[in-house]
Amino acid sequence: MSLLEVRDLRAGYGMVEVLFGLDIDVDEGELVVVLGANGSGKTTTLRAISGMVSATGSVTYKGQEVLGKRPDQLLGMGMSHVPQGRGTINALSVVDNLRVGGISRKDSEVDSDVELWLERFPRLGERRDQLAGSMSGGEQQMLAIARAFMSKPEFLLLDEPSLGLAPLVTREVFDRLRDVTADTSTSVLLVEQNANLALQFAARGYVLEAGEIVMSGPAEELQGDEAIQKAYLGI
Amino acid sequence: MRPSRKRIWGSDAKSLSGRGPPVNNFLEILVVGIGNGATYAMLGLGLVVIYRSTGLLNFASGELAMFSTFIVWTFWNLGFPMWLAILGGMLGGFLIGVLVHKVAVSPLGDPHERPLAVVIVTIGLFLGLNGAAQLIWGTVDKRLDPWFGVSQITVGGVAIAWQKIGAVVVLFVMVLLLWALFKFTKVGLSMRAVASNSESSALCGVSVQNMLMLGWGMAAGIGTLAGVFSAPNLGLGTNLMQLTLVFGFAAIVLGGFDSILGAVVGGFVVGILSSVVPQYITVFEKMPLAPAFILILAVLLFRPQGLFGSKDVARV
Amino acid sequence: MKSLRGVGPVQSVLWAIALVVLIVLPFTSAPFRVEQYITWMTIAVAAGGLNLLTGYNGQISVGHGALYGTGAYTVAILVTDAEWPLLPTVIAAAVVCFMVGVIIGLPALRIKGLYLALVTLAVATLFPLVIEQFSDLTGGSGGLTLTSEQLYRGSIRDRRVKWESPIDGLASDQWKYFIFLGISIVCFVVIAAIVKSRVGRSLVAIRDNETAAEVSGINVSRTKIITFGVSAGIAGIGGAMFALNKGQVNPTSFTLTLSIYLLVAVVLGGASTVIGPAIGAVIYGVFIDVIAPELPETLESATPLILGTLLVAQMLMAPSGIVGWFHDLTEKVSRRRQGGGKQDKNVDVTVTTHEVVAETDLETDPGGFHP
Amino acid sequence: MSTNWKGLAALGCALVLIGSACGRDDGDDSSSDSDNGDSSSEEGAFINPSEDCDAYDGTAGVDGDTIKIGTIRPADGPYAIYDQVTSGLDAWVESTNANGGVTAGDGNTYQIELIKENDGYDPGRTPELAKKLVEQEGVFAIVGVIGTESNKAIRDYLNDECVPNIALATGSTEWGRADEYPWYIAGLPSYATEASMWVDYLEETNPDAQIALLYQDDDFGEAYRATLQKEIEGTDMEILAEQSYNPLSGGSTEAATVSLSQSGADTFIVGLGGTPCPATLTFMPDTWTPETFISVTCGGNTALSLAGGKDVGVLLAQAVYEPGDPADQDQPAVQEFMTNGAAGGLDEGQLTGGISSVGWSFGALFGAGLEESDTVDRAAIMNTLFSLEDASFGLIRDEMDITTDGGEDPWPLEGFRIVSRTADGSWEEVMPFNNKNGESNEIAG
Repeated sequence: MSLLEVRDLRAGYGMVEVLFGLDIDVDEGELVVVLGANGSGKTTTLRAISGMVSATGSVTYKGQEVLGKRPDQLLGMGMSHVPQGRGTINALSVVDNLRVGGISRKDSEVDSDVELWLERFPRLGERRDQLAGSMSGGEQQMLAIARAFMSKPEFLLLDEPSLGLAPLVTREVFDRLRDVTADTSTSVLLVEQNANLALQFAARGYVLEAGEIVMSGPAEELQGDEAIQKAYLGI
Repeated sequence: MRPSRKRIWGSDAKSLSGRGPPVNNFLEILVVGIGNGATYAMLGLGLVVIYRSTGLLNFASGELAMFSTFIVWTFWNLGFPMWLAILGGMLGGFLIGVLVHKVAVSPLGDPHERPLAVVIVTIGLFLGLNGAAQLIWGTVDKRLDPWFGVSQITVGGVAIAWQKIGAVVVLFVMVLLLWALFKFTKVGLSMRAVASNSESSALCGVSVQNMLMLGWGMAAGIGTLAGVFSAPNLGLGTNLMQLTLVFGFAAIVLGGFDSILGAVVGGFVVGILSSVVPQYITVFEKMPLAPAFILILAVLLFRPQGLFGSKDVARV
Repeated sequence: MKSLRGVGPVQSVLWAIALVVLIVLPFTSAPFRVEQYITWMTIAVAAGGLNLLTGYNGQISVGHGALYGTGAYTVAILVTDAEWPLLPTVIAAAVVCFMVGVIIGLPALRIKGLYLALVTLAVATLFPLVIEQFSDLTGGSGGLTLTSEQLYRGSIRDRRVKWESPIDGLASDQWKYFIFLGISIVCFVVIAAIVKSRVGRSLVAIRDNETAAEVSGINVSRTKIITFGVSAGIAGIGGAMFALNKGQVNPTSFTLTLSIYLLVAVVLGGASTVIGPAIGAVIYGVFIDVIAPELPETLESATPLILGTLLVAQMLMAPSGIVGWFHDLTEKVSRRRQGGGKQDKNVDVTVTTHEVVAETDLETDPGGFHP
Repeated sequence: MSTNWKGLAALGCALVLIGSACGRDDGDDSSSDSDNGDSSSEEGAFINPSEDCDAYDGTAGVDGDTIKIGTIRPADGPYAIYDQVTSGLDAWVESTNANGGVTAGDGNTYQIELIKENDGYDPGRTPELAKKLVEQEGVFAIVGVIGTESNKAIRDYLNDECVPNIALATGSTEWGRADEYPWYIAGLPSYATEASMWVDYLEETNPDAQIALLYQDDDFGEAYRATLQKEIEGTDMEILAEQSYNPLSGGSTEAATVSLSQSGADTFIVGLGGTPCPATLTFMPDTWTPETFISVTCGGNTALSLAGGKDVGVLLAQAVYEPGDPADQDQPAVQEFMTNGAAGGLDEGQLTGGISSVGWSFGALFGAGLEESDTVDRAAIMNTLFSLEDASFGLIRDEMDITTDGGEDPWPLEGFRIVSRTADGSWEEVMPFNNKNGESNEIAG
C-alpha cells in the first residue's frame, strides 16, 4: 500500500472547476513529481490534498482518509506543505521562522533542532538573525524547506521550489533537498514546471494538463518521452 | 507686580491683558503632556497589538475601551476594590474583543484585500458599541475615581499627581509584558507569524483563528487601561474616547503601526505637543491636535511607515 | 456601468417609477419633508463624489464631511459677505473644494489604504476646529446665516434667504426641490460619464493593481490626485446645496459623524455603482428622518446601535450593497427566464467573472489564502 | 416574473406613501383659518397678530381640552445628557395631566400633549424638526428647545409663522431682542447677568481681585468673558490671564488650568458647561487656592459629583431652589417637585441631579402663561408672558421678582444670590439675592 493514495480528486474555485479527477500515488521514501504548465492545476492539487481548498474524491494517507482535514491536523500526522512562493514569514528572523516550523511539537528539543537545521543549511546559519523578507530567493526557499522539516514530517508537499530562482540556485536547492530527504527518509510530492531538473531527482512523475493527468511513469521513461521533451524540456 | 507676558507669535486682538502663561510653567504643562501621552500610548498599544496580530486598523477600539471602562465603573460602583474592578473590566473587554472578532471581523477574510470592508465594519462596531453603552449606562457622565488617588507630590517645585506617575508606571509595565510576550513566548511568536503570513503559519500548525481572537481580546484589554486613566479627567461618558482615539491614531501613525516602542514614543510626543504647543502659539489654542498632525504629515512624507515602523507596513 | 449600457426591461421600468416618484413627491409631502428630501439629495451627491474616490479608485476617505463642509462654508461666505447671487456660489464651492481636495490628496501619493483612511479621519476631526479658529470669516461656533434684507414688522431686517418660486402654484420649497433635483441629476450624469469614460477605466485599473496600471501607461499619480480633486468638488456641491437648503451653516453640522454617514451611504447603496450612493443616501435618510422618530422613545435613542448592527450585518451578508444585491437578483431572474439548466453554468461564469479572476489568482498568488 | 412586478409596484407605492402620509392638507387648512381671538389684538398689547402675522392661527394645536406642544432636544450622540432637561419637562406634563391638567384663564381645564423631536444638537437639523412640529403635528407652542444655536436656527421661521417658542433652554444674550423676535421668551437668566453678579460679589469682598478666566470657546463662554471685561472696567479688578477651551478639540482643560494656576490670580472663573466644568476643578493644583466661580449650568449634583470632592467652597450665582440641596428640602416648591416629579417619571438621580429640575421649571413657565392668560391663544400667551408682574413658577426662588415688559424687559429671570458649596452638598448663601430686574439687556450691552 502506498503512503499517499489520491483517487478521483476534483477541486475548483467557485463555479470554475480546476481539477477533473486525479489519481496519484506516493510510496514510502519516494520523491514523486507532478509536472505541468502554468495554470494546469498543480498548486491546486497540493492545496486540495492538504485541505486548503475544498475538494471531492479521496485522499488516503497512511491508509486513513484525510480529505477535508485542516493543515494543522495533517501536520500532526506527519504531512507538511511548503507552499508556492516559498511562504517564508517575512517579518520574522530565520531562527524565528524555524521555531514557528516546530510550533506544533510538544517535545523540548525544538531549540536544539533549530541549531541542527542551521547547520544542515549553512547559508541559513550565516543569516540566523536576519529577517526572512530581506533574504534572496534561494535562501528563502531553503528556509521554507528547513522550516517544513522542523515539524519532523514523514511526507512533504513541495510547491514549485524553482519559482523565480536562477538555474544554479535551483540546482543547489534541489541538491540540498535530496540530501535531507535521504537523511531523514522523507517522502516527497513535488510539483514543478522545470521538468528537466525535477526528473533528474524524482523517482516517478505525472504530467498534468488542464486539470487532468495525461501521462505518468518512472522518471527515466518520462525523460525519454518525445512529447514531454517537446512540451517541457525545450528540446 | 505683574510680569509682562507675550505669546511667542500671533497677536490676539481679543486679548486685553497679556494672557500668555509665564515661562516658568513649562514644566507643569510638560507634566500634563506626559500624563496625557501615557493614555494615548496605551490606546496606541491596543491598536498596535491588533495591527500586529491581525493586520488591520480598528476604528472601534476607542469605543471598545469606553465600553470596558464602563464595566470597570460598574464593578467599582458595586464596591469592588479598584484593581479588581479594572481586572474585571479588562476581562470583559477581552471577551467582547474575542466576540467582535468572531462575529464581525473574521468572516471578512484578509483585511488587506478589503480595506474598505474593514473600515466599514469597524465603523459599524463604533456606532453599535456607542449606542449600546448609552442604552445600558445612560447619558449622564459617571465619576470614576483616579486609580492612584487625587494626591500630588511636589518635585522641584512642580506638583505631580500620583495618578500621572501611576499612568507612566502602568504603561511601562504593559510594554514590558508585551515585549516579553512577543519576544519569548510561543504564543507571541505565533501571533507575530500569523500577522506576517497567516497562510504559512497555518501550514506550520499555528491556529490562526485563535491567534487573531487573542489579538483582539488583548487589544481590548489594553484599551481598558487607557479608558481607566482617561475617565477621571474627561468624565466617563459614552463619548469618552471618540476624540481621544484620534490622538491614539496620531500616536501610532507617528510611531509606526506595528511598533510597540513607536506607540509609546508617538503617544508621548502627541501628548506633549498637544499640551505644550497651544500654550505658546495662539492659533493652536483651539486645535491642540494640529501641531501633532503637522509633525505627522512631515514624518509621513519622509518615512511613510512612521518613525519605528517596519517597511512593508507602508504598503498596506 | 451596466445599467447605463444595456438597460434591461426591469431596470427601465424601475427608472420610470423612480422618475415619477421624484416628480410627484414634493406635491404630496409637507414642506418640512421636502426640505428633508433635499438634504438626502445633498448627501447623495456628496456620497456620489466620494464613491468616485473610494469605490472606483480604491482610495478610502473618512474625511469627505470636511469637504462637504468646505462647500457649505464657501457658499455661506460668498452669500453673506460677498453678496453673490445664490446659484453661482455652487460652482464656486465646486472649484474651491476641487483645490482643497487636491491639497488633501497630496499625501495620498505616499500613503494608501488604511493609512489614508487615518489621515482623512484627521481632516474630518480637525475641520470643525479650523472653522472655529477662523471665526472672523466663518462666524465661529455661531455659524453663518444666509440672509437677505427683507421687510419685516414694518422695518427692513436681515432675514434668512428664501427661494421665491417664479412659477405660480409652486411653493418655495417645491421650487427649491426641483432646482436641487436638477443639480443632483447633473452631478450623477457627470459621475456616470466619468465612470464610463477611459478615465473611469483607469480609476478602476489603479484600484485593482497600481503597478499594472502604471505599466499600461496610466499616469497613476496624476490620476489619483485629480480623482481626489473631482471627488472633493462633487462633495463640495453637496455641501453647497446643504447651505442653500438650510440657509445656515454651523460647525457642529460637519463633524466626523457626517463623514461616516457619507461612507455609509456609499457602502449601503453599493460602492462602485453609479446610483448606489444615491440609494444609500435615501435609505439612510428614510431611516433617520422618517423611521427613527416614529420608534418608541427607548428605541429612538438606540438609533446608533441599530445602524451599527445593520452596517456590520450588511458587510457580512451583502457586501456589494443594495444595487449589487439587486443586480445579482435580476441576473438570477433573467437566467431563470431563459430557462434550461444547460445555460446556467455559462451565465454563472459571467456573473461571477471578477470573483473567478480574484480566486484563480491563488494559482500564482500565495497571499490570497483566507484562513 | 409577475412576482417581480408586484415587488416593484409595492416599492413605488411605499415611496409615494412616505410622502403622502404626511400630506399637505392639515397645513393648508390651518393657515386659512384666521380665528383671531379678541384678547390677542388688544390695544397696547406687545404682539398684535392681525398686524404682525401674514396668516395667523391663534388656536392651532388646541383640540377640545388638549393642547399640543412640541420640543426639540438631542436624544443621542455626545450631547444626549441634555435629554435630562427634557425629561423634566416631560415629567411636568405627565404629572400636570395626572393632576387633572392646567386650568387656563378661560376657565377650561386642558390636558397637555408633548411631542419630542431629536436634533442631535445639530442646528442644521433643528429647522426641519420645528417645521415638522408646526406643519405636521400642528403644535400650539414649542417649549424648552435645547441649545443656543438650535434656537437661533429656527427663530426666523417661528417668528414668521407666529408660533410661540417658550422657555428657551439657553441663557444667550440673543434672547433680549424681543422687539425683533417677539415669539421668543427665555427660560434661563442671561449668562451676562450671571457674570455681572459675580462682579457684584467680588466688588464687595475682593475689590482688587486678580482674575484667571477659563471660558468655553462659543457664545456661551464669550458672554461670560465680554461681561466680565465690561463690568470690571473702572474697578481695581483685572483679568490676569485667560484661556479658552473648545469641547470639540478632544483635549481636556488640564493644560489650560495648570497654566492659569501659575498666573498668580486669586480668583478663578470657570465659564464652562458640562463635564469639563467639574473636571477643571480636579485639575487645580493643591498649591493654588483661589476663590473659584463656576457657571450655573454645572451647579447641579449630577455635574458636581464628577468633581471628586474638589467642589467644596466653589461659588455660584444661583436663581433656583436645588432639589438636591439638603438646605432647600423644606421649600414648598421643592416638595411639590419631589412628589410630582417622581409621579411624572423622574428617578431619584434625576430628581436631585439639578438638570431635570430645570426642564420642570420650563414646563411651569408655560403653565403659568396658560393660567394667567384670558384666552388660550398663541398671541395672548406671549402677551401674558411679556407682561408678568412678580409672578412665580416652578423651582424659581421666591426672592426672584419675575416681571417682564415686552421689548423693554423681555427677561423673566434676572436675579441671583451668591452661594458657596459645602462639604455635605448643600449651598450656603454668601451674598443675598439681588434682583436686577430690567437690567439684563443693558448688562449684555
